[in-house]
Amino acid sequence: MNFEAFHKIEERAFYALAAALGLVVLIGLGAAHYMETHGHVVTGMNNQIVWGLPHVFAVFLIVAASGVLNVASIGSVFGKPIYKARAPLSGLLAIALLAGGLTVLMLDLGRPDRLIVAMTHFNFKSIFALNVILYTGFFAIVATYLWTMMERKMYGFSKYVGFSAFIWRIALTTATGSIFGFLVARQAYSSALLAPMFIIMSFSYGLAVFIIVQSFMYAWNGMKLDLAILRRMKNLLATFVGAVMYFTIVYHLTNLYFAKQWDFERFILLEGGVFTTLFWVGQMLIGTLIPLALLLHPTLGTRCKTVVWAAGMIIVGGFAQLYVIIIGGQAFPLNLFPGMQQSSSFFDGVIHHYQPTLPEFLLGMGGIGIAFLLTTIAVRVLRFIPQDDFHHVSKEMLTD
Amino acid sequence: MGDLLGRYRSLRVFMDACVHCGACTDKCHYYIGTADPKNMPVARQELMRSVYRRHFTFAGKYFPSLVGAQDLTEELLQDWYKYYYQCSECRRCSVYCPYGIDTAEVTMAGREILDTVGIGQKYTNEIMGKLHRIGNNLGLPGPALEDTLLGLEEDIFDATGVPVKLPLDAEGAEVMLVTPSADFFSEPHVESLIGYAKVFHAAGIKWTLSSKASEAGNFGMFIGSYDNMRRAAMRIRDAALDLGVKRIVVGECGHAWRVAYSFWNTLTGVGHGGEDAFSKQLQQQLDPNYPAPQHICEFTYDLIQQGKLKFDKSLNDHRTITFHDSCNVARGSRMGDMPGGQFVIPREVIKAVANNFYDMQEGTINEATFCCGGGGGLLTDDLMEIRVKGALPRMEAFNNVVQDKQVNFLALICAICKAQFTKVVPYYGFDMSMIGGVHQLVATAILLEVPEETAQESVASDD
Amino acid sequence: MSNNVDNSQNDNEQVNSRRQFLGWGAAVAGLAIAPGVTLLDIAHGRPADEPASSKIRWGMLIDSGKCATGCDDCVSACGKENGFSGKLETDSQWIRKIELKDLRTGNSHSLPMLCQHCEHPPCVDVCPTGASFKRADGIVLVDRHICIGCRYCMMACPYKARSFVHQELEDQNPDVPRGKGCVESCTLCVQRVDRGEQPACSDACAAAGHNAILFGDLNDPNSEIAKRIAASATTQVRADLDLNVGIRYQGI
Amino acid sequence: ADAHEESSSGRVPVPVHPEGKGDKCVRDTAYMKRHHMELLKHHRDETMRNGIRTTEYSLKNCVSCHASKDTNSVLGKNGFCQSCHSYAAVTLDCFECHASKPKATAALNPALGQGLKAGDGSLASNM
Amino acid sequence: MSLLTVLFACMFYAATALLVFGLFFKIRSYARTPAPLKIPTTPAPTTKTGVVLRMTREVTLFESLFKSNKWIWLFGYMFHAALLLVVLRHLRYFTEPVWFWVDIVQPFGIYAGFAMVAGLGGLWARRFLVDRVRYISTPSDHLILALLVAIGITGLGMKFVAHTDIIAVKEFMLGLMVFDLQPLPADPVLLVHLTLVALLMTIFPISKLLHAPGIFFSPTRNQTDDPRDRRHISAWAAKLESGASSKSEA
Ligand code: HEC
Ligand code: HEC
Ligand code: HEC
Ligand code: HEM
Ligand code: HEM
Ligand code: SF4
Ligand code: SF4
Ligand code: SF4
Ligand code: SF4
Ligand code: SF4
Ligand code: SF4
Repeated sequence: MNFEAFHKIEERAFYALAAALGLVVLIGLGAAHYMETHGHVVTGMNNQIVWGLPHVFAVFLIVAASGVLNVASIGSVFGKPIYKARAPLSGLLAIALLAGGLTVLMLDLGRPDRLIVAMTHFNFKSIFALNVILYTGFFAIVATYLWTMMERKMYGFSKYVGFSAFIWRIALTTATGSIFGFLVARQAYSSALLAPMFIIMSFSYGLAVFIIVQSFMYAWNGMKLDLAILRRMKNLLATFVGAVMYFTIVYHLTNLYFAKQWDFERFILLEGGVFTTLFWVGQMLIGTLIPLALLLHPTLGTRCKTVVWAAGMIIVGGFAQLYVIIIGGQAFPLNLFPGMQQSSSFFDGVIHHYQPTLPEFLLGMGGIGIAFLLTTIAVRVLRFIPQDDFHHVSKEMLTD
Repeated sequence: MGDLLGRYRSLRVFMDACVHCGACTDKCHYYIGTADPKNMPVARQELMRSVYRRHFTFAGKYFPSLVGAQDLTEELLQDWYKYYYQCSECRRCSVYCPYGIDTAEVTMAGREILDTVGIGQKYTNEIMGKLHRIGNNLGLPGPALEDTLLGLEEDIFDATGVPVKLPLDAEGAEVMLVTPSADFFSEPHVESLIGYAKVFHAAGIKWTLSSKASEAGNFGMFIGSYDNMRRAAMRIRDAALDLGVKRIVVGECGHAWRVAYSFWNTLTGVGHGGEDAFSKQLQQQLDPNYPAPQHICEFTYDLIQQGKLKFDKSLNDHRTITFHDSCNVARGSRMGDMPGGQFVIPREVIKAVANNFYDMQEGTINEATFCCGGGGGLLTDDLMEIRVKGALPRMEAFNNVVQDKQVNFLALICAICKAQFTKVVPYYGFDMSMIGGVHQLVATAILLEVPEETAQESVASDD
Repeated sequence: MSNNVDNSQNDNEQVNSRRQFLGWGAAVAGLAIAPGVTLLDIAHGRPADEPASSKIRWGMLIDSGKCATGCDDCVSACGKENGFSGKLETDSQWIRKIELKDLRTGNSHSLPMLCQHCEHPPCVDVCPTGASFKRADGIVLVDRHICIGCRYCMMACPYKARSFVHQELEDQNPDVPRGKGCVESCTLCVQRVDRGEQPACSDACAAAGHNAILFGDLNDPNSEIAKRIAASATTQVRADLDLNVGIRYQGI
Repeated sequence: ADAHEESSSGRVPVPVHPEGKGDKCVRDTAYMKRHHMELLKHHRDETMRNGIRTTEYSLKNCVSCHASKDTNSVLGKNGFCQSCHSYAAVTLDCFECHASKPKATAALNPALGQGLKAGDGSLASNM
Repeated sequence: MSLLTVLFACMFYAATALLVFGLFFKIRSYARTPAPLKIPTTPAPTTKTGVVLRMTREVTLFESLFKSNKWIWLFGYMFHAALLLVVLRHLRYFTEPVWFWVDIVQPFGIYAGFAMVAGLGGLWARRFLVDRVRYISTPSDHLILALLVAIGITGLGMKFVAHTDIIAVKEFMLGLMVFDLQPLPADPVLLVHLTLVALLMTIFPISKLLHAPGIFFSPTRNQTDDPRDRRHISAWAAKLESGASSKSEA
């Protein structure tokens, strides 16, 4: 294996970056503290929109975490060498993004001080509890996976661990999707399509994040990404984006033709104000069509910059998509009495409104900060190749 | 022992602080090479620590078996002798110890104690004797030295047509070069000497060697004796004062550079920043614009930076080079003005004069470099077995780049490394000619202005 | 009144000795409740040390036809009993009055909506910690000692019956502890029901003379509620979800 | 009533709190000192999950006896619960939800047998 | 005043005296022993600030250990970080009113108790499982680990199994500090915990636990790498020069 693949990040830039990210994280924690001491009144969330911006961030990070591991899976499970060289970075990002996402999720709880309760009381019927187990397992498996990749004497196992990580990750995203998919009560959710859709979303967001991080690392070290590699990755990305689009269309079509969720569809697609805009402009235009055009463009598509821009747009589109799914889904009122006009002091029968506030946003950014802070530190620290087994290592190297 | 404890804080702290954590255990090349558990750095310290415990700690006095304390018996002394001469004082273990416990310090103390009880090592002591009598480790007397240098001047002229000079005892020169005596006649050491000379010549700097200070190496360090070390270093001071030089440059030698860099100022005032009369006497003479002492690589690197040297890199194209960080340079001293300069500067010099350079695997270079296996006073044929085994880790890493990158030249900046490797590589199936100095590469690629009258002579490569 | 409690006694004995300690107190307490019980003819007060029984399933029958437009006595009674006002948008509302207008016929009527105390409650299914739970007698509660405030149950409840406490509270009713960061919903006035009284809302409705809310044991064929459900057409809201709710409606 | 306050010479800071009403706690004082949290937690689960409503170990009962005469609360600087808890730096978040003051109605002491009669629906805790 | 209280009070006074004086003398001897030569393990910082930074990294992150061996680092770090939290958590027994930040640490301290024992478990396991480390382990290494594990387990035992009266413990401790004895609860677990702690305090200055102060005096870590710019000379070495001629006789 080529050690030059593990590149060093330059000293000073590292500290500057770490300090900047650290600040973002601190601000995020501060925001969480503010939310906790004052209660959730200081957020835009209320009894109608119970999951707000923090959940958009958290779900994005979690979904992307699982997707970013794709790169490693393609390397280990499907044995593609160019992906193999990137597997450690991919595993690292997976852990970091998941940690960021979970932190946001946890700090947004009404009682974050009861974390210990969440870890000792399990209701196994709850898909959420299942997720807690899947997340913890994900950490463990990916960490083991990283270990097998970094430590030579374990390298032989990396394929098997990689495979279980792959399976685990599919389960994890399925379960994340099912958090919504099993909500029978709500028009927006309650669909078996959500689980596969989340999986494919995770592929697309994850790869986009990976491409951006990777290109930053290359730029930092003054290196150029090989064009052939770039081409392969961007083709894959385009495929994923296409697949997400396909699923989105099918999802809305089933809603229209089979589930007879006319009103909800009219809301999202036509009359939903900010949600409609986010759907068409954010998700479809910025997150799907423009990136597809860029990626598939015969000349533009082979430039590193274009691919990074496209990836960035896919991420923006991803946030828009999750915003529409999570918040749009709640904004549409529950219909308890079909065929009747409903009104009450508790906002029955009207579109619920949600105005995100700064602390929520800062908390979300804090999660992103955590993810990238962890990545930055780990990339720097783990440049040390484990010393213990030099003996073994070199012998193995001879036989390479 | 009590005396040493009182004089060296390092020893006192190191005796107490080790927690037997085991971090250092697999870091010593002699342990890796011999698999003898007593070669684990901590075990090596333990030889002394057990005695320390017995005599200087409460637990050791009253519960010896609990803490593994023992009396200094004849047998134990034998072990001391054996294992304190199986440590090349390379400090690799010190890098990894959480408290920076430096087994080299313990080894030195151990050897000093052994010396006082009369169990000195022949090799080191003989060499010290030669140094004190004659002025260099090889026992090369002044006139012989002069002959050698003249011979070299002729050789260079024959090869290049350039009258490169190797002045000896030239008073009023700007630079005094102190270099390991091996450079004067051993292969491949001489090639580097030629390299230094060419550099001085090309830069047009007046320089000289000194017959009094014809040895940079300081074996006093190996037995950790402050007095011996100081006595050896004094010769340099005297020579510098005699010749009135403004700068002192040290040639390619690892432990020499450590002593020069880290200790000369302390021992003899070769350096800057001294406040006392003793050091001021010399320091007022030295040029404050340059570090004192300066390493030949720093010296060459500076000139390269200033554009004063011209090279044809392609002259080194028949070589694919890797670089071995000598342990004393890597972990006991520095070059340039930033920490870690000792790793950058030699590599930059090599890259400036050659096209094909590859590093060995990370974890075996820079501060993690493996010792050549012959340092610390072990460079004697009596210890051949341990020298071969101790070179194993380095050789493995070397072999990797040989296989992967077709490396055929191991560039060194240490006389001991050169001597050790030329002896040892054959055991590992490599050719002696793969070994050479950094300035040997410089010598190959440097372009000298050929005076008109000799212009017709061709420039030949040097090996 | 000497009772020197021995450290080694287990809890059961504790309870017993405690009763001795209380002596006549407990007995009087039992008696004090009795009149109320017979008067309202709903249920019998359960002894304080007896757990809720699965033989019982508490429920309500709400007659939308009787529910008066403009009245919200049940809502304010609930607030009073449980200690909240529902003034802020983010305040809890365990019960709310919904005005309905049939889009085809133009008929309008109203009804109170509260936690339906589902037999298969989605809120309980999704709760990660098991804080949401269904008591043996069918009352769905949040154990706010282990609720982490994740609000997944709110996402899951088809009736929007739950509220999240967005703010620090003060001066809670000692009988109804509530606090910031947890999710809560109608407890079917469990503190009253356990004493043998009926919920504050149905009480208030009766007091106002509307008698739109009938509280009782759905499992007991002799109870009035069971009889009425057997006799007349009642609806479960969102029957399509098959949750077999404990709150039934009439006249929607 | 309290052992440690007697033995204190005044130089050692000790938690100071009002004495409880009546002459005995629900179990003996030494036991309560160490195990009140177990009693409370056990009772909490019994009440919550099973609807067991004995008063003996109920928080309301504790508060009714231990609320200070001055502030009518178990919290506050010298409040019964808080004095110890801040002394030992043990969190006490119960009173974020539970009333820290006894109910204002009728008799305060359930030992007098009226603790079970409640539920007049008044928001009586603030007085 | 029970005999027990007096006994433990004496024990703590004695242990504290041994700890304080033992450490004082040890540290004094470290500080007084000269370091005649510049021997920082390079690459080393060239400035004082740099050295402080390096030392901080060593002490807070165990940087060298990390470079050396990830497993030992993991367990060692877990143990030490947890130990720190546990000790901070214990400050509540010695301060009144409890410092606010000690209050903040409380909840973490509980997890730390487990982490500490787990970390120690890992460290201990390697003394059995890794040949190299087994070879260098002496009985005392095992005993110190056993001692710390026992302290941890009795502590956790008090927290989770057999509660003690920590109010009384605090009164006892505060009492010790002002020489006004307060009764100590006679719980066996507490007594074991305290005895072991006293033992730990006693052996601290005479065992390898000296690594804690020692690290700050380690010349390979605490020296600046500036021998060419500043003359570094120890008192006894300077004597060699005094009166001596500027030139040697060689
Ligand atoms: C009948 C009145 C009464 C009730 C009810 C009662 N206590 Fe007590 N409690 C006392 C008395 C009296 C004392 C001893 C005097 C004192 O220290 O205040 C006491 C002592 C205590 C102590 C020890 C205080 C100390 O100074 O060491 C604790 C802890 C305690 N009670 C907790 C509780 C808890 C928890 C409950 C509820 C389960 C409770 N008490 C219910 C009367 C009561
Ligand atoms: C977020 C709100 C909340 C917090 C915080 C809380 N409780 Fe409760 N507690 C409740 C609710 C709600 C009930 C149920 C009351 C009922 O069913 O009548 C309850 C009931 C109880 C009961 C049984 C009823 C009684 O009055 O005795 C006990 C005991 C109890 N809690 C103890 C505690 C203790 C101890 C703490 C602190 C560690 C605590 N609670 C913290 C909300 C809370
Ligand atoms: C004698 C002093 C004292 C008094 C008075 C006291 N407590 Fe405590 N309490 C403690 C101590 C000490 C602990 C911690 C015990 C431990 O962790 O080993 C504790 C723990 C608790 C816990 C468990 C907290 C946790 O986080 O594990 C609860 C609940 C509790 N107390 C409630 C109360 C209530 C309610 C009152 C007032 C009625 C009260 N306590 C009065 C000393 C006291
Ligand atoms: C400045 C403070 C300290 C530093 C920097 C420090 C650092 C270290 C390091 C780096 C190790 C080796 C790695 C390992 O085995 O864990 C170690 C081991 C150890 N430390 Fe510390 N330590 C400190 C304080 C303490 C204190 C206060 C104690 C005791 C109460 C302690 C107890 C131990 C023990 C018992 C070991 C040996 C573990 C074993 O036997 O495997 N340390 N310490
Ligand atoms: C004089 C000093 C000490 C006293 C008085 C003391 C007392 C106590 C007490 C009373 C507890 C129980 C805490 C509870 O119930 O909440 C405890 C727990 C504990 N103690 Fe100590 N202890 C002392 C020193 C130490 C030391 C030096 C260590 C570590 C080396 C230690 C490690 C622990 C641990 C790990 C716990 C369990 C976790 C926790 O509650 O924090 N103790 N100690
Ligand atoms: S100084 Fe070098 S040779 Fe000596 S014990 Fe340490 S690693 Fe081994
Ligand atoms: S690394 Fe240091 S402390 Fe650990 S065993 Fe080796 S010498 Fe001792
Ligand atoms: S009190 Fe009765 S009538 Fe009035 S709103 Fe409520 S249910 Fe209807
Ligand atoms: S109505 Fe909602 S809160 Fe009530 S039991 Fe059903 S799902 Fe749970
Ligand atoms: S908010 Fe509380 S009750 Fe609701 S699901 Fe989460 S933990 Fe369960
Ligand atoms: S039963 Fe009680 S808690 Fe539920 S709505 Fe009626 S009054 Fe409110």
